[in-house]
Amino acid sequence: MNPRLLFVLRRLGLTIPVLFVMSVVIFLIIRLVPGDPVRTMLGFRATPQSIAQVRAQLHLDDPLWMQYRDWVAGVLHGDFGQDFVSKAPLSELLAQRIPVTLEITLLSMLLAVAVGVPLGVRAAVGGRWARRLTEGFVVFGISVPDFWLGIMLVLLCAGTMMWLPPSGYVPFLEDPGGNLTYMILPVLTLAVAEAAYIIRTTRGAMLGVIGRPFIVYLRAKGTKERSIVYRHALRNAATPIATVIGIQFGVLLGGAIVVETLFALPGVGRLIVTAINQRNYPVVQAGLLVVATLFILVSLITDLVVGFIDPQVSDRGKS
Amino acid sequence: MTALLDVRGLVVTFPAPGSGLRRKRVHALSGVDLSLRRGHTHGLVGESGSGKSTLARCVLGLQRPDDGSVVFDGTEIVGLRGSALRDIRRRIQPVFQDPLGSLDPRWTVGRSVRESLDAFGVGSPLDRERRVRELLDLVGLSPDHADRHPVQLSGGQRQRVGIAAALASGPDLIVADEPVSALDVSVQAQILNLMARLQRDLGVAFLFVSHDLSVVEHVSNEVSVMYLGKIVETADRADLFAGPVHPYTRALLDAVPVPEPDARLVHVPLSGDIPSPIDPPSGCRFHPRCPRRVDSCSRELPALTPVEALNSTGHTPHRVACPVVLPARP
Amino acid sequence: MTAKSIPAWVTAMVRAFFWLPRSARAGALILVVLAIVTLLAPLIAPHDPNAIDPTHVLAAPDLGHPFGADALGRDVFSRTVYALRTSLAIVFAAVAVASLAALPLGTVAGYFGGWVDQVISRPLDMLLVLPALLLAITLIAIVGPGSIVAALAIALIYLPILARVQRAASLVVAHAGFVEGGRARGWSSLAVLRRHVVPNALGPLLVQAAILAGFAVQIEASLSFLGLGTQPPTPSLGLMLSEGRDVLTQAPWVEIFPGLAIAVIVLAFNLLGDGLRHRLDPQGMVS
Amino acid sequence: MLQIDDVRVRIPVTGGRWVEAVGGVTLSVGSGEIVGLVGESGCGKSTLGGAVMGLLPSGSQLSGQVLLDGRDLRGLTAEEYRRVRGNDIALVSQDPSASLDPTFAVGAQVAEAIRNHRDIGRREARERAVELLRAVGIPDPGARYSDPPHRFSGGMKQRVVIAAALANDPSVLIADEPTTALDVTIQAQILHLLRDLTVRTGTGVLLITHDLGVVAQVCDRIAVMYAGQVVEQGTVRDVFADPLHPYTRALLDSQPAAHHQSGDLPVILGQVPDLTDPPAGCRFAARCARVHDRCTAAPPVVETRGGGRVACWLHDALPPVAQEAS
Repeated sequence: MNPRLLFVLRRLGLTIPVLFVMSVVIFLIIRLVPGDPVRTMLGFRATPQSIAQVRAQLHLDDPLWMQYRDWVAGVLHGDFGQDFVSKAPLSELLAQRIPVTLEITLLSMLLAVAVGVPLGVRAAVGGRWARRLTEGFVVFGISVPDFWLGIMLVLLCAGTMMWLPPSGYVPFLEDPGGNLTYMILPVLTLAVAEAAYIIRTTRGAMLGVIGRPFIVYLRAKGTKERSIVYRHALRNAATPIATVIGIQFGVLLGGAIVVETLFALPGVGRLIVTAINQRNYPVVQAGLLVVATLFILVSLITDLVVGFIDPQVSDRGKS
Repeated sequence: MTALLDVRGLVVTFPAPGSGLRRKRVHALSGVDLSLRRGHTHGLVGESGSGKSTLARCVLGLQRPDDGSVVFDGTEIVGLRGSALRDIRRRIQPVFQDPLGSLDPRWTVGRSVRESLDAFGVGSPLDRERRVRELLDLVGLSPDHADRHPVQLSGGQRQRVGIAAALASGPDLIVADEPVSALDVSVQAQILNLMARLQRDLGVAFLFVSHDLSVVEHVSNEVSVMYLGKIVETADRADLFAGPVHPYTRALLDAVPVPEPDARLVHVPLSGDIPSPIDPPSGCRFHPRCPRRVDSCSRELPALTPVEALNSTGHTPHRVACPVVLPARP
Repeated sequence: MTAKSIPAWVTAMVRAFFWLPRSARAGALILVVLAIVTLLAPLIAPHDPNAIDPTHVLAAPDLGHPFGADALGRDVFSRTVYALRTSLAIVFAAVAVASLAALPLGTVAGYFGGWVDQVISRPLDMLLVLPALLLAITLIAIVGPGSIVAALAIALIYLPILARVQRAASLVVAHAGFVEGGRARGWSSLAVLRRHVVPNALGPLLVQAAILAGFAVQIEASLSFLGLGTQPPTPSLGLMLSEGRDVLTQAPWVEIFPGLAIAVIVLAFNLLGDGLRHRLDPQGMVS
Repeated sequence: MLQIDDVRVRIPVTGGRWVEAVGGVTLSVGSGEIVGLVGESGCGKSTLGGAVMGLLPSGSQLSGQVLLDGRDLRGLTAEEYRRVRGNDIALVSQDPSASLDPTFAVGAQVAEAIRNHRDIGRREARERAVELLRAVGIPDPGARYSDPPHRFSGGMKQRVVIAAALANDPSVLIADEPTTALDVTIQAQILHLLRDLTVRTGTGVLLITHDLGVVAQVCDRIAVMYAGQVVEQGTVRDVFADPLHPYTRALLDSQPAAHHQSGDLPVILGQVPDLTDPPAGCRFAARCARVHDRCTAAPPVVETRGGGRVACWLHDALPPVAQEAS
């Protein structure tokens, strides 16, 4: 069989047990809460009747495997259960929330990659000033906590850039311009640290590749420096860069939780935090499931991309 | 005289790199017999994938074979554990290829040389210190080398330390895996001389693994040639180099660039690549590259057979695993 | 005035300090100062961190209140000092627990390989399936918020990362000649692990732990900021930032100083980690 | 044709010090000729190769002349030198696995060597690359064109490297330990291939190696390097039959193959001098069995039979080499 196709199939096959274990862990959350989760959810005023009613509603009295089966079956049909507080179906809630989180994370990642990769390359092959400046930016981006950077940006806006809204949200389809304006600060907040990591990784990977013997051999063939840097070295450095982008996507999803809270954006992250504080377990589960699945999909895509860039990876079948 | 070391039918496989459910296996050794007499040096030559290093590791008890036996001085060492294994290890010691990698960079030379003395609890700490100085002197280093670290020594000095460490427990057999291939020719000569002297003075036997035929020819009493997990020919050193029989041995000897311009390479070199030990060829492992193959070579795995007619001098019978080149059996 | 009057550990520390590259010395120095500040917090903080003072509500920085005062008139400097103490304690506990667990797991997985490796590494890899902060939040969702839970959550995030680094390092050392040599010289596998593998494989773990310690401060602050970490009234950097948001425009000092404190700690750990990386991880096993 | 005249290379090391890796080497490689440059590790043989290729470590200082077909390469700009590399002088280096870009198809790496110097289309370059792969003995080159390097064995990879190096019919090929990483039977194949191809095209080869056996087998002439200097050169036949320099003799004697029976090998005692501060006189003097008073001064370079040269006081009765050697 074609080794690349085999690689794709094998990597897809590896994702299934991961999804399974992840879903089991998230499913178990509500069952692992110390004491009776229903009592915790309803508070101390709960009557035995209401407790029994909720237990029945959540099927907590069924055998565990049956509960899991029903939950997964529901999720696969788009039924995530009900919001415990508002009684609204969770699928609608998630349909509103997911695009917001996706928009922030994807925009931040795009910005970080667009800035980080070229700067990282310059930092590796450029002169002393290129190196100093990028190093300074990397130290800044990595040291400064994202939410504090967000707060400082808000402070700056309040002082000088009054036209930027400090918080709020409109859906893209209602008002594209307004939507993007609301996105500027949150995206910037997340992208700075991201860009710093990508610069650092790109620089390190490029330096590693440029020290390898095949670069000398390319020079000995008379290959132009530009081609050595951008065609050969960058392609070889792409594996660690793509891997870091994949891992950092997880960091972004975490950062989105904080940034959504900070800028009052109605995303999945804020949904989860609010739900934890309300002990609204069905919502916590649905939110975590969505974010974890997103992350697993991103990891899958990164690995596939790496496999296609570097034939050694796809041939070996090891990630 | 009985053999000090007797290896019979040794088979070793390990999982091929990579992952997956039906992982292939590397066939490192596929039934190997070898014997080594007390105080002799047995040279083991072969190219990559021949399994010569795996055989060395089995003898050292560092690799557990899938099948076969390794008898050392009458004791089966396959499957030994605990104190019985330690007793044997005291008598079989290794010298490795990379003299830097075989010494712990954080330890002083003295501590490395003392390592087996510490393990076996030989003598008092003061005795051990004295023994370390003796050993260093024996391999041509000065006592103050004991306080240095490996990075402060040259390649040749490090290998001397490696040899001193191997000698510390007073072994009967030293298994030397490519001990001089990381060294320059002039340093290599010093180490080979040292090993020859130690053998004369201490009567220690060597299993000498190398890819370099010239070195093996220089040091060995008997030589075995390996190809893809099998020994194809075993003989006294002089017999083997003067009258190689197996087509692979002949090709290998022909391929060695000798430093004599008058003996320029005129033979057509052996064609083709060495096959991977993951999927070794059926029948005789060498048949796809063999200039003398016949139809049956791809089906039958030839056994190592003694050839009385070829045994000119030594006590070791000349044995060859190739039915094509052998005279028909009576 | 003889050398004997100086305790051995002091000279060892000084030697270690000068063994570091120059930039890492800065990081080490900052951390030593911060450690002293937090240990001596009651002596250094001019006020009780929780003392409410209605006369100083949102007071701007001055000599009595170098970092100003917050919405309840509490001294921001004193609160920052005590919050550092909380944060560093949580971080230290988290990284120590994770490293101590990762050391044996990673060493054994890397050295023995095969099924031992699978049994140890596969479950740990599963922990990496959730993004770090999400993993912490999942744990908090189960157990409920608090400082100890935050520390445990951070340890849980770091365990697979540190174990992976230790595994890689011990895998490399396991193939060195002197490790096989140690066994051939008559030592048991366990003794070889202790004598050769652990001492030679420890570097990358230390580097990774130093770098992760910096980010642990950020994670702890994020959790507290979300109300999922340290609970009031215990002073905590994240909590202070969360509380100060409502008064951001009137009293920015309430936000600026705790945030700077976080940035400085992360920076210090990063400098130290990078310096250690140069010295202890020449093969670049820490990513 | 390559002419190296009194080339010195100094490489910066830590502490503001310099290593004189190459200390005044004069050497030439004629068309269709294979010249073996032998020496032990650290003797500067690879650095000399780097000096010819214009690929020395940054900060290195180079003096003397490197003439390629009468043109001094030292004055070239970076872009001019790039046009020479891979076109007029090519390189085959030690480890074929490390010489090829692991993410590119092998055929594309050969085609790249062509397109770096010739303005031809992709398709034409591909066709030419397939031909080259066939010429170096890659079976089924059309199909294997698109395979990445790791699907080839070490010997096959070295064949690919040779194909790329010879793609533009260079005047001179620098082969730096081209078979050291290979097994003996594969080494024999590669040496045969190298000799056949270069003799046919008239490409001169500077074969850098530590293995006197390899030199004896394939080279026409030999130059022996010690501590940055060529101590002896001449035809392979002359030098092997009657080495004049004590170092050459010691090197040949310490070859195990030269002693078919056991017994101690002659050794060279002592250590190579520290090249951050090379000794003033003969650099081999401290280890030489035949050292005497005059060796503290730099030895004369004298001409031996058959156009060879040796730098040793033992032979100062021979005629000195003219300063303007051509």
